[in-house]
Amino acid sequence: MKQTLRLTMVAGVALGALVAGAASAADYNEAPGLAAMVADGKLPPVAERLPVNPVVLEPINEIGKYGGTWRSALKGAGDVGWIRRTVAYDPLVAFSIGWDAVVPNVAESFEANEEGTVFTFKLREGHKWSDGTPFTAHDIVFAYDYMTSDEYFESVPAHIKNVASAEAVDDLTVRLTLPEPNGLFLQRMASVDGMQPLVYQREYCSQFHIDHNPDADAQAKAAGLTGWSEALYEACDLDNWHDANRPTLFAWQPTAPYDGLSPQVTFERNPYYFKVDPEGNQLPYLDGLSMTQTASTEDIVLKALNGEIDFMNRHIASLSNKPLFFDGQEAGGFYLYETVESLMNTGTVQLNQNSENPILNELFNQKDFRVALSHAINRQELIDVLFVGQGEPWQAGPRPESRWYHERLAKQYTEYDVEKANALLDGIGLTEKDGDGFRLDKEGNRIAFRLDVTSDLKPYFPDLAELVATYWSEVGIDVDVRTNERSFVYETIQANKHDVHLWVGDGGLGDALLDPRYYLPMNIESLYALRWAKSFYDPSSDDAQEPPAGVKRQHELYAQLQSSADPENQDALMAEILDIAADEFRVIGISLPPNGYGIARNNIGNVPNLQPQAWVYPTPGPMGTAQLYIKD
Amino acid sequence: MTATTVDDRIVAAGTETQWQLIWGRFRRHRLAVFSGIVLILLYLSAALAEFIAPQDPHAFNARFTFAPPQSINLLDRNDEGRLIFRPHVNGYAVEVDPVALRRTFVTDPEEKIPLRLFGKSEPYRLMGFIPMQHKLITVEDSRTPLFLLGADRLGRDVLSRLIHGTRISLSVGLIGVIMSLVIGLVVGGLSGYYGGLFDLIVQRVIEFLRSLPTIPLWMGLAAALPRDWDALAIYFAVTIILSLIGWTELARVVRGRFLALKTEDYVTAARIDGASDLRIVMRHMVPAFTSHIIAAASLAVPGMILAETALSFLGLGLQAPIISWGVLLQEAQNIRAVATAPWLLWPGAAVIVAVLTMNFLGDGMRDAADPYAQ
Amino acid sequence: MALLRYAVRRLLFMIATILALSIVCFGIIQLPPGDFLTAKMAEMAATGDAVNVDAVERLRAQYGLDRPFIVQYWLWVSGVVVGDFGFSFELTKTVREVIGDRLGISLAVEFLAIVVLWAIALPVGIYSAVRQYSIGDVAATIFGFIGLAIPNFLLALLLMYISFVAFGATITGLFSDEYMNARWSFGRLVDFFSHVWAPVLVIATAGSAQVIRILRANLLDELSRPYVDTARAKGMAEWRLIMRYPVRVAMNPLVSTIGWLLPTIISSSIVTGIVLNLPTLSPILLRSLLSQDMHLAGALILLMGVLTLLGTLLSDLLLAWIDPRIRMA
Amino acid sequence: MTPRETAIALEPADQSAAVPAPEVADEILAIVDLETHFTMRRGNLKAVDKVSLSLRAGDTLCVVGESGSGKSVTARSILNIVKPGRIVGGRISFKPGDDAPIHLSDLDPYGPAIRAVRGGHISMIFQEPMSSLSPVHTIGSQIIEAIRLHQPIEKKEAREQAISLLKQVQIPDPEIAVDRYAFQYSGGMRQRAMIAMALANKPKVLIADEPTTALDVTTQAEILKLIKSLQRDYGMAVLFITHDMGVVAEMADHVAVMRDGKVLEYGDVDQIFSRPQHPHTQDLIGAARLMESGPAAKVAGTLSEEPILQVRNLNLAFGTTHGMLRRHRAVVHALRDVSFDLRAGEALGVVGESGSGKTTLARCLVGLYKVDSGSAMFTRGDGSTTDLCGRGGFGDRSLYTEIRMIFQDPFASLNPRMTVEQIVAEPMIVNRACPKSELRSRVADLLESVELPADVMDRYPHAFSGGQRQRIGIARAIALNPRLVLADEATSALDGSLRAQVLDLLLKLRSRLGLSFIFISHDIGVIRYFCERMAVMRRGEIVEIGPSQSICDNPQHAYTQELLAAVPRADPKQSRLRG
Repeated sequence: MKQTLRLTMVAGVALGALVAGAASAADYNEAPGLAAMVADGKLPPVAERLPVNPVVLEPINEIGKYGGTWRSALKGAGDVGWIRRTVAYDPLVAFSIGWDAVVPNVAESFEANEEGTVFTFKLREGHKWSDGTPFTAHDIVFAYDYMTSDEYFESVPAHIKNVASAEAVDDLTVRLTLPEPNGLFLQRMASVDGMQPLVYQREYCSQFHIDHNPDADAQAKAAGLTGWSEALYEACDLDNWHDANRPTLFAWQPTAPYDGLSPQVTFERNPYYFKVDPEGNQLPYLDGLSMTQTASTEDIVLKALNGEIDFMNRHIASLSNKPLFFDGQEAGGFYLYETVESLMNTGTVQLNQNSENPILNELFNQKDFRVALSHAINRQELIDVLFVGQGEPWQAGPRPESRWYHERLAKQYTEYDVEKANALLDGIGLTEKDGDGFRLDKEGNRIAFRLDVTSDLKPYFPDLAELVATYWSEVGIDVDVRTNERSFVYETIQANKHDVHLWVGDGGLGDALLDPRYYLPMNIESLYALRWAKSFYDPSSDDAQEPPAGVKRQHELYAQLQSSADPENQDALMAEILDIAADEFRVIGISLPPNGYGIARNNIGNVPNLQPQAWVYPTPGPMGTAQLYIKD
Repeated sequence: MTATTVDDRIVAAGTETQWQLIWGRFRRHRLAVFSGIVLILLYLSAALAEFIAPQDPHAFNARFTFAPPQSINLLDRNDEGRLIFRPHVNGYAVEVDPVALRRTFVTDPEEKIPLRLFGKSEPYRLMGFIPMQHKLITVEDSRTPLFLLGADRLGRDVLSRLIHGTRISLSVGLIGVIMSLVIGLVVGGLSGYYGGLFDLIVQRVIEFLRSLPTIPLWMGLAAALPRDWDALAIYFAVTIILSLIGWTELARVVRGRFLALKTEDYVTAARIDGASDLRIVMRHMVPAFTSHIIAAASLAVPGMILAETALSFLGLGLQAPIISWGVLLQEAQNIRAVATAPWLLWPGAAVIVAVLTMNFLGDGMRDAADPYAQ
Repeated sequence: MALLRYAVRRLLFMIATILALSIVCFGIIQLPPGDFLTAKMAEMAATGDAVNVDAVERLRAQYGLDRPFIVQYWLWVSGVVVGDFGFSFELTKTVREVIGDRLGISLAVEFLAIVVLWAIALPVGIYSAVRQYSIGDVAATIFGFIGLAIPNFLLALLLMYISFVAFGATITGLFSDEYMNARWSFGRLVDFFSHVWAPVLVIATAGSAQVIRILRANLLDELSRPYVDTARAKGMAEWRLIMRYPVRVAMNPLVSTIGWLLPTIISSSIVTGIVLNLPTLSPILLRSLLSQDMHLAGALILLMGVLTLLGTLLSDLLLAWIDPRIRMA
Repeated sequence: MTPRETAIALEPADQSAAVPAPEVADEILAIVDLETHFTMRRGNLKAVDKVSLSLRAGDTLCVVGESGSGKSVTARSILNIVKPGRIVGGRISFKPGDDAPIHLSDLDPYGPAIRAVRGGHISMIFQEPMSSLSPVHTIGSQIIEAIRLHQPIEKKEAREQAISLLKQVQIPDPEIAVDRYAFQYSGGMRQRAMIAMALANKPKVLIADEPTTALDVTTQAEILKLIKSLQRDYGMAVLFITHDMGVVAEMADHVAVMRDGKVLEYGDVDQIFSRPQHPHTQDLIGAARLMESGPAAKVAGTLSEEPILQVRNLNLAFGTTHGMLRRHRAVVHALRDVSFDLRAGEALGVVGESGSGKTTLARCLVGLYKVDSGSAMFTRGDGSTTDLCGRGGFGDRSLYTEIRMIFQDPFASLNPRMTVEQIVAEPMIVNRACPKSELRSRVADLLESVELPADVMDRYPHAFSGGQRQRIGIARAIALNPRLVLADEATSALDGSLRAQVLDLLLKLRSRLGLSFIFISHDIGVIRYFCERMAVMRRGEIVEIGPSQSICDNPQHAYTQELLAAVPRADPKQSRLRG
């Protein structure tokens, strides 16, 4: 099953890319509303609005029809992620729907030099912003100039940080130069942050820029902002949708902005959108989107059950809600589609091996201790209780569908064996116990540590933590589980004050190369060894700590991988990193998450099944949401 | 004229104490009496939670997640087919539905699990110190399911959790009110007895505190609790937070009573007897408003119970693994629970019953608080 | 004239209270560990979105969050005095804009709730006092108190689910999709009332018990007063005289309850507003508290406190106005 | 008893119930065998127990009795407003002349038939004019309502009528007064307004339930006069309920004496006063007349010339603030230059109407109020003197062993939560005046000296009647063998015969213990009976002071004269209102 799945996905992508390349000018069709506007002379004809060489999007199922609104919901004022996933996934180069290739998108073509330091993107001739003005290389350069300047309001996204310079070779060609080779640059450009350089229309956004408008600072301060930079950021940045006037390249443009106040955020069709279907119909099919802003998840659940949500999985598609939606399908006129989980684990138990507590630090750094605790967990029972038996015991290793699947890493030490665990613990000298049966450390104190857990990411986390604590208490280890509010947990881990951290397992599918945080300590989220990770991503930091040999080797290998442009070489390097990860066994996993799901109304066409679910790959964005349509 | 004239009929035996008189009045308020009985039962079950709860409230069971409630059948047919008294519940046939991601439970009429009163159980300590080996209701084989109010998402017994939650929830209210009472008595008493500038300041402070919107205040305070406190400390801190506002109402009542009593003739009489301030307060005033204070306090308890659930709703306050009604309701505050496992709402019913009965009891006590009023 | 002097003195005192309130409000928001930026990062991590860590220090300086409490407070409160309530970091709007957008509808919901609250409490309170200790009294009292006893969020959730199952309608929000961003019209008004009943019911029932209790106690006192017998001796019909005399008198102190009902109303409207997703200030308050968006949260709490104080003042003045004993004595 | 009277005023306790009421000429209201019961916790209270009465048109029937005699319930039964009690037997018939009699007791108490009678044919006024009027409606609107309930006229016309009614009851500026509220009226005006309301529909019968009990004696005289004259103008029959034999003598044509829900005696007023049959009637009349004599004969021993208390120029002003609005009112001078001497063993009476400052004076003398200026030099047992109103004054609590107080309200002044023993022992405990072991026997002695049996010690005050409670209060006052007793309206809450008993007890104690008294009362009779000297107070000033008898016989000050003239005499022959 899993093998087939992977093959079909690859095939689908190959076809899509092929068709995209073979686009040809033809008689284009457009939405009736736009046609009327053309007839009234309010819009130029469709052929003039499209680029000379539009992207031809091969539909997942069939050619759609025009009209309709896609209804979904936003949770609170900070849910810009859903807009990014639905409206705003149109980077220069994009992930294929199967997440195994990077294909041209806004860029007609791209090329890299051999070292992987200079990347040249060719834009589409005649590509226009939603206000009808031409989209050119200068817009991208404007964005880079602002983002790499010291004035940029937020901090610089990682993929931009690495760009030394951006230049417009001509109106349609932009060249990005990197300070050092980066083998993952195209993937980063295809990721969820890839639209960052494409949202700053120079003409519109320069009015907020001090270089172009001397009054910009005063105007910003008059509006209560800290300065022109914030004003520019607020108006134009990818995360901000308050400004309905900003021209976009996306399939829809906002009409009621997302400012945290409008009860409903709406979008309408961008008449200049650059994609067509194989029959030459300009996309998108849907007239628009409407997203109800709500503070309550239950409100969204109810709307979904009542058939008021057309296509969505965010917030509501939890494991515990599945029976509810399953039963509600008929009444609500929707069905459940499946998504491929990109997470490789339901829970990664990260013993802090850079702990400030010397006793714990010493214990956690002993592999036998970690192995013993792993054997002490009854994973099958956990799966039965928490996931209704779905999934299998799994360590922190890539998913079986992944190109980098590593069997030993994934499956070692997963069997439930209390005897073995006790033997291992005895073996490292933890033989003394106190009156309650808990083991004592070398100073004669009970081995006890805290696990602060938040239920905000996964509602089952507190339960999972409790159960793990129960199992560990049976081998004489005392864990004090606390359910806490997320900002507290976040503060603790940032300050490296945690004993243990529980999170999910990122890096299960295509994001393994970009975010292998659980395979080697390499970023701020590698919370089992934050100081070692710092020695990799921020060596100058005071907190950075020299890692042991194995981790050091992993760091070397990952550095090579990052600067390699050759996928085969990358795979080989990755395999070696994972080998070491399996030897070192630093993160304890629980189980492989079952596939996720989402709900789609029966009359929504071209809904993808088995699409990967991730953030870097902002599901469902890479499917090309412009092809969704409402059936009769 | 002699001492025994027309007037000198003694209308009653006249030896009833104020509490006997209060009880006599209180009994007329039938709703309050009924509420009192319900509350006594509630507090009893809180005290005897370990004995009454059929199961360990923390024990999970992978096979019975979201198992629906079993009903108790009192009668059974014996081997000869005659109906006999043999209380039992039926077992379940459990199926896992991997698509819908749930277990489906069908009552199995063949599997009969007999119930026993005061049967043997695992040894435990009642109220933490009395060693016991019997429980109110047991099943013969401890592995067979007994979920009289159903099971939660981890297959834990809702009834047992509810009973154990009673302990925390009812005591949060009680301890909170006691704390409010101490503050309220001292502040209200001083302010009412001495009056003047102190009274003025206290009145303004109370007015100020009452103008604060409670939920944000609780939220801020609850979020500020040090995280490395253990569960018990958090529990006490939460009650303190709740009583932070609660005392104002009690202080108001105490002050009011003081002001009213100060002008009573018998208090003046005590002053003319030469009694000291302390004696006047303790001997003459305090007994006169004890009943009012108890009534006011009993009316403050339900507010605390509700506040505890509200804090839990907002994700602040008490957290698992502590079991309180608020914590239990937190698990029920989603459509999934309402739609597919409505038995998780039983703690809500418990809250309603407790709050209603406490209100009625308080009303009854207040009506009876002054048995000498005509 | 005396009324005016009284009002002025109360107003002066209120200003002092508001100042104290502003310190407490700002303090409450500062109590939890961390600040707006930690909260923001934590939230992004929790939705599975990536966190942009480097931004923190820079933004912290930009927003002035690295300054001491007293400085931050001073900057904020000195703005408040001149009508500048600060800036919402999260919504990147001035607090005034945010509040202006939502205040009207919030007040409308709360006002309706008070109206309904009285509509429930008056008949129940009157009935249970006039028929003290009868079965009807018991029934009316239970009915009146049940709303108090059900936790607000639970009642809201149940109403939401019941209306979905029974009528196939989601009653969350205050408007249907088609009216959500529309201008006011008759249709929108009808739509508004088809939604607003649920939150109003939840909020009203939460407070009605208090009013019932006071009304009942007052009325029991008044019913035994001689002027009731006077009216009876005039030959008035029983219910008419009860409504005209003791009820009228017992209502007076109730007017002053509006003031202290407000905190209850506001608190329950926060919870209800969140569950039922009302476009009121409530969800914004919760969110600003959780995300530690301090100017906004501070301003909202302050606003609620001020509303409560104003409500108390107004109800006291109203009482003085309607009760001749106070107005003219 | 004459045969006719026997037929009407029954002794129902031992006689059979069903004696039919005879036809009486001009009878407008007939009550036959009325039984009104109240359901109490401890059973059924027969508040009215087979009462039969008859009221003739234009006549005044006074029903007299002490509290609890059932006189008020009888009156209320006529209009059937006896909730929570109920009429369980008998018949009340209203006979409006030409028309058929209406059997009021058979009517639905909430029905329209009886409502047409209430306020229409039969009106009623009550004891407390303040609380009997709605505090939040204007006087006018209440009268207008009474008019329009029975007459189909427009509001405007009703208002005209209301104004003219107010004029008839002699309320000044009726056009303005009609829009005023009850609290803006004085006590007498309120009762006038009540009367105006009762007269609104020209009733045939006016029931007046103790209408003057709450009023000062001068006001009482005015109101009685008003009722009398209106009765003549309207030709009404009046059923007048009172406990005061003096009022009876002033008002009545016929008298019914009630006790314990039964009519003891009925008769013509002259006959009742001159030849009372029932011992209780004799007691009542005796007690009322008792107050017309002085104390000298009753107190043994001679008065010393040594003053025990010298009061000089006491002044006290209250700057009162009222209500929520805290509007400052004009300063009230509660005491103005009050000076007097009290000799050891003497009783000085202070008489005055409400607001005269007499109670304030008492409270100043026991340190409850601080005076603005003046002194009250008290000679203590050891010969030293202390200024009771001075700074140090009662800082020395031992003063309270020498100066004691008896309160007006025997219900409020005893802590209901303490037993009699605890109450009486309290002053001895706090002053350590008695060893613990002897407390109980000392309390028993004290109870005996106030003529209460010692076995009541373990009971609570609620078990006792008013008179008994007052005795307990007296026992408490004398527990410390005081030298000066301040009695603040000590007998005002007691009805006639009880009042006399308590006064006699006090007289006995006074001579036995050699007490000095300051006796404060609004009742000049009581003062005359108890005190050698009296001071008449008005608006904080002593207007006249001197020997009681000479003041009563020959009052100098106009106010004293007015006061004396207003006191009703318990002798119909002296009545100024009749004839």
